[in-house]
Amino acid sequence: MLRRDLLKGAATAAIAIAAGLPATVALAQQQTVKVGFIGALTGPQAASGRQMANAIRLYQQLNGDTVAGKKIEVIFRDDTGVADQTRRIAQELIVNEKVAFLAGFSLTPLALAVAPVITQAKTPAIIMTAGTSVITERSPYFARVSFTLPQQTMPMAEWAAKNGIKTVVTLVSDYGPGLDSEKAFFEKFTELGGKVVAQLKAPLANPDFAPFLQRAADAKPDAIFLFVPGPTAGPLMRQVVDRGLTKGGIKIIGPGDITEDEQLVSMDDSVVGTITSHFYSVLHDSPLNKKFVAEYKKANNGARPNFIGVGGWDGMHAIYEALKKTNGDTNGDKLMAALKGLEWESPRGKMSIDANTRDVVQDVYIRRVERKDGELYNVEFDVVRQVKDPYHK
Amino acid sequence: MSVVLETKNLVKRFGGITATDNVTFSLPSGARHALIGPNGAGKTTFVNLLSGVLPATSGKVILNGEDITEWTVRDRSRAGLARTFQINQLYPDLTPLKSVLIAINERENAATSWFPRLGSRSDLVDEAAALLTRLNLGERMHERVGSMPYGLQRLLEIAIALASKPKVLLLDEPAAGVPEGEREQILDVVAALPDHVSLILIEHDMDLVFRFAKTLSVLVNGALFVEGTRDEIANDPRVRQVYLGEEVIAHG
Amino acid sequence: MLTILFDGVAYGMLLFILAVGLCVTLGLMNFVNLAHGAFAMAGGYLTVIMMNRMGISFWWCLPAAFIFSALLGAFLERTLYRRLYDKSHLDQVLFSIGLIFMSMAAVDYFMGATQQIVNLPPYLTGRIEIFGAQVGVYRLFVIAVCGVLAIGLQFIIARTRFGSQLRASVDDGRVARGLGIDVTRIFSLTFAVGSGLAGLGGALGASILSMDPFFPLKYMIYFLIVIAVGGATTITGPFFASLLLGIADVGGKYFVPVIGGFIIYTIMVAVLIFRPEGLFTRGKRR
Amino acid sequence: MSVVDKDAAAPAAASASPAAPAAKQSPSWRLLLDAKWRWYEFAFWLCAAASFWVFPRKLMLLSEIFILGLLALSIDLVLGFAGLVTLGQGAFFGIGAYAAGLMAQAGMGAAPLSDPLLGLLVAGLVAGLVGFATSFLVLRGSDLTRLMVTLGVALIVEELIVKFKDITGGSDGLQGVLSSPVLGLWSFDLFGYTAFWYSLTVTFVIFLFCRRLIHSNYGLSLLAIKGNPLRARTIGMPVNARLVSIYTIAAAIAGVSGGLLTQTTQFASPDMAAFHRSADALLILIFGGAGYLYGGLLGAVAFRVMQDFLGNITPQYWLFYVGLVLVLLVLFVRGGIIGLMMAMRDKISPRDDKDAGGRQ
Repeated sequence: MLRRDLLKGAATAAIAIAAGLPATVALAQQQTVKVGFIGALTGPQAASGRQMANAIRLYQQLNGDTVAGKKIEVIFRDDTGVADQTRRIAQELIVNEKVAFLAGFSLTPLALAVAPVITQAKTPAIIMTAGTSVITERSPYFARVSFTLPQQTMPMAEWAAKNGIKTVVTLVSDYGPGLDSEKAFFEKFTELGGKVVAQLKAPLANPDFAPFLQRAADAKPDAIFLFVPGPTAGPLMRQVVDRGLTKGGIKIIGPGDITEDEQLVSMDDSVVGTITSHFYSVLHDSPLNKKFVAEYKKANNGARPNFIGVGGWDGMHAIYEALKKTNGDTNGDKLMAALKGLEWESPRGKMSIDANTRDVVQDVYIRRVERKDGELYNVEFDVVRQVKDPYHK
Repeated sequence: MSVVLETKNLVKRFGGITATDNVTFSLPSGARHALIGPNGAGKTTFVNLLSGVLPATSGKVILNGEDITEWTVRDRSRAGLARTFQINQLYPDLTPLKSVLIAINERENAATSWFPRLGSRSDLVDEAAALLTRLNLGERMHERVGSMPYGLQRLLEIAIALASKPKVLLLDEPAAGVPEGEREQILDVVAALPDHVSLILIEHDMDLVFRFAKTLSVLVNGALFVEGTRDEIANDPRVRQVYLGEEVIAHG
Repeated sequence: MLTILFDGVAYGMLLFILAVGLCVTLGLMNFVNLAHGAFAMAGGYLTVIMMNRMGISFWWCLPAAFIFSALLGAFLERTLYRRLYDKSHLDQVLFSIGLIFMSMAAVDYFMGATQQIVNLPPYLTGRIEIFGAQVGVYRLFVIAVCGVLAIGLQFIIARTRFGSQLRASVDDGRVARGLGIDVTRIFSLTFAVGSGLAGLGGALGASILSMDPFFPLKYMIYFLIVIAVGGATTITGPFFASLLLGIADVGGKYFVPVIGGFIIYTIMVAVLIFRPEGLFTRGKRR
Repeated sequence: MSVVDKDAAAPAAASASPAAPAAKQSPSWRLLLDAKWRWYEFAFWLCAAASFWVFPRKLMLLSEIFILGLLALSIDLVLGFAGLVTLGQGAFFGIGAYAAGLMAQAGMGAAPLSDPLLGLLVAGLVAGLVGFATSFLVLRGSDLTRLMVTLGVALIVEELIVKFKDITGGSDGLQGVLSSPVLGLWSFDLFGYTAFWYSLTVTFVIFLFCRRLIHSNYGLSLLAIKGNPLRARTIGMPVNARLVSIYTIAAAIAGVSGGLLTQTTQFASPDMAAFHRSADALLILIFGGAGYLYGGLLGAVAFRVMQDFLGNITPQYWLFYVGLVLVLLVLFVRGGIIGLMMAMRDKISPRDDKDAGGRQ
């Protein structure tokens, strides 16, 4: 009896050891793949960095942190929205942490600043926010999952031309994305027979839009096309409404940045009726998006995700998928090859990374601001399927 | 005796107040001249006009025959006009040696040399040290000026003015506020100034004035009230009246 | 045309309302309180919380913002600022920047980094026509508040006993104490009022500028420009400077948009070249 | 500086420099001592060089610290020694950054145009020229006036950079800035080896220049202006000309530091001239202690290390602790980090002359 027990015990122990050994070996073999996230977590752009970071954490929470047998570790770094910091942090992450991917980039100049580093180091960088067309052309190791402004703007121009808008005043912030957007709108809209009666540019640091809005109003257009960066959009919309432009029958149109989902919550009914074209609305009707929105809210005190958050989510997804394809190989060229042509279902809808340009291809929706269930939403009512950036060759 | 410094119809107005009223004045070379007058008579304003700290409203200031009315403080200083201030104007964080050396450097055009180290012009440093020693500051030439006793600071004020080897020296109440014990030292220094330096002394203290000055001017309400030798002024009843605080008698 | 003038005035008044509190602390107390914007932010966020989260009327928010910021100012004055009155301006700069950093991080922690927009009651939005010009009701309201404030403050400083005591305390604290003035109390009170005004400015500006944790730094330059151009020794100086800057900025951006971004800075530099102490100074400062 | 006087007062003061003909204990000898290298200065630069081996993972951060320290040093020249406050040093930093960037871009990464040293020279010259042109704006007015005028200049420069898109790349910045190898030998590598030694060497050389400048008769005349401009004028000093000269020199140095940043990071962006750049540098200088030459460098080290350390712990709220440190430092210490160090030294070995701190 005793002997049998002893034997049994020994056997159990042996099994345990036998079972345990490979486990420890596997543990030793299971390397970590590091992803360096660089975003503006403080400073004027902090809101965008937070959205990305939140979405990345959420993605890992819902999808696990292991891909192809490797643990994915995201290192979060704050560049405060200053380009030379972005560049330094990128270099440190690559050299010290040996990250397989860089990701994030709140603004165009921040992304551009890392172009030489990633080219030199052959490290893929996933752009989760920045939206100027030119970025992906500056390094073969850039891949974008966010959007480009021309991509978002052209459908707006088409919709405007088709829906009885004859004259438009454009008002954009005087910086890369703003000018991209202005140019794209102008080209498409005039091509389709519309007339842009004035092209206004406001300085980036500009607390009061009164003179520009007044000029726009004086031109008596059918619609005003607006684009300003995220943090300025709220105050601008407020001033647009205060000036009574919407009451005078002038339509407000623009890319979705101006009625961005997170800020839309705190706006009031005066923005109802604003038409925007964009790739993402929290109200997008798909099971994946419903789940994404619900989980995001749960994790962040009920705050809504917005298009930047979706960029973070999809960036993480692209990283996971690419690693699956390379089976955990972190060679930069192989990862880039895996990213090219990658297609997936995002909370925003179907999307892919163009195999040639490494830029995002996605549906762009035409939406109208409406109040639903007591909250303001961008309600999608039309869609242009699988839009590519028009400026890439 | 030739005239080194003169003013012609010098006027300074601050808004509606005339602080210097049509003063025509001349200072012979080697003079020991005192400028006295009751509080608010415009003595300091007059010195500020002479040294260029304030611009004149009208009139002229002439130094060695040259019209210097439009000259800057700096140019006047380089032309040989030095002054002290009623309220110390020193460099509190530097040492007396450096304070004096700064003035000597400017005089010798050595202050723009940026490569040789401080002290490499030992001739200039020695001169500064000698000047300080002469003024009984030699012992403390490496101390921080701001921490020195007030009397010594007043002495340093004079030393700095002397460092530029002036032809005319304007002393604005050199002994003001100095405690009794340290006063003598300053008076000795003033008395021992070389003859070729022409001197204008502003002072309230009549003992000091009469001990030191050979000639005097009395300013009242910004205008020259009376001028004369020490004895003439001492015996002038009008001056007494002014100093006893009686009703001011208009000039002329 | 008139509308542009009106917008310029309104923008100027917005600048004034933001800067007037600083005018009190910097101009009257000679304390370089760069953290002024932090007090404005406190008032602004209080308004956001009261209106958007608790649904309290805008009319209650304004006095509440004033009182809250004033209390905050009084508290900080008692505990911290008081110890810095006799330190150099550079130390004051360092200290107040430190406070700004802390306030930014704290607001970020409690309120998040997202823009907060204040939604005005409907009767304050929209536009009415005056003398043929379309004017925004809320902007008109801001102008009115500023006018009242400027006159009131100028009256307090120039005409009341408190004002003269304050001026005496600032000019020479020792002498003022000798005259039996409670300098410490006067300073505390003045600082509290300055902070309160900052809070009120934040509350009034919140709906036009919107609030985020970066507010104190984002608008710091504008406060300082107003004070520098207007001269910090009076209330009327910054008042007229704000008008000038507002009208020039709005007019410039309207008529020559290409150089819009330069106008306000160029005016400041030009003014300071010709009037280094600002356009409207109360005599020479010591 | 009187900091040094105190050491000279110590009996253990080292022997006179052999180069000086002055006899021991003579006044000239005492003055020459000012310029003598102290052990802690050697220690500082040795530490700076040794950081290469101690923190091999932080080379980019270290290069950035040297560059920032150099910028702060340029402010120290005008603020700590001539007593002029400026909040616009970022203007010259930005101008230098773009000058060096455009040079490198024009040369397409090949010598001679893309030579980094040539780029620095041009950066310094251009920034110095602009500094000279704008120096006349800072001669009048109060501290606040100067702060705002210099800030205004910086803001205008930033706007100009954004406006002239064709040359500067506008708000997207200037890309493709490739410098040829330093001296034709060392190219800028991914690990930051070259960047480290290059930045350190340039910073050190310029520091030597500044140190010499400060410990000369010229430097003494600057201290006179800072100490009492009225007195300086009345002894015949051309105060304005002196201020113009030092402001120009400081602008040139700021330009060089901007050029360094562009070359080591391979791009330039408008925020190199932005308000926060000027403000950070001023903050760092006061944090370190103005008027000692080392304040900017020490401040840069302390500030950036603190930021990096806190930023890694709490990327979202590090700013709070930085603010707290600033507040505490002002409340309890006079004269920044150097003031703190001197206070500690005085505590360990008290000297009679307590107030000899050279700061204003």
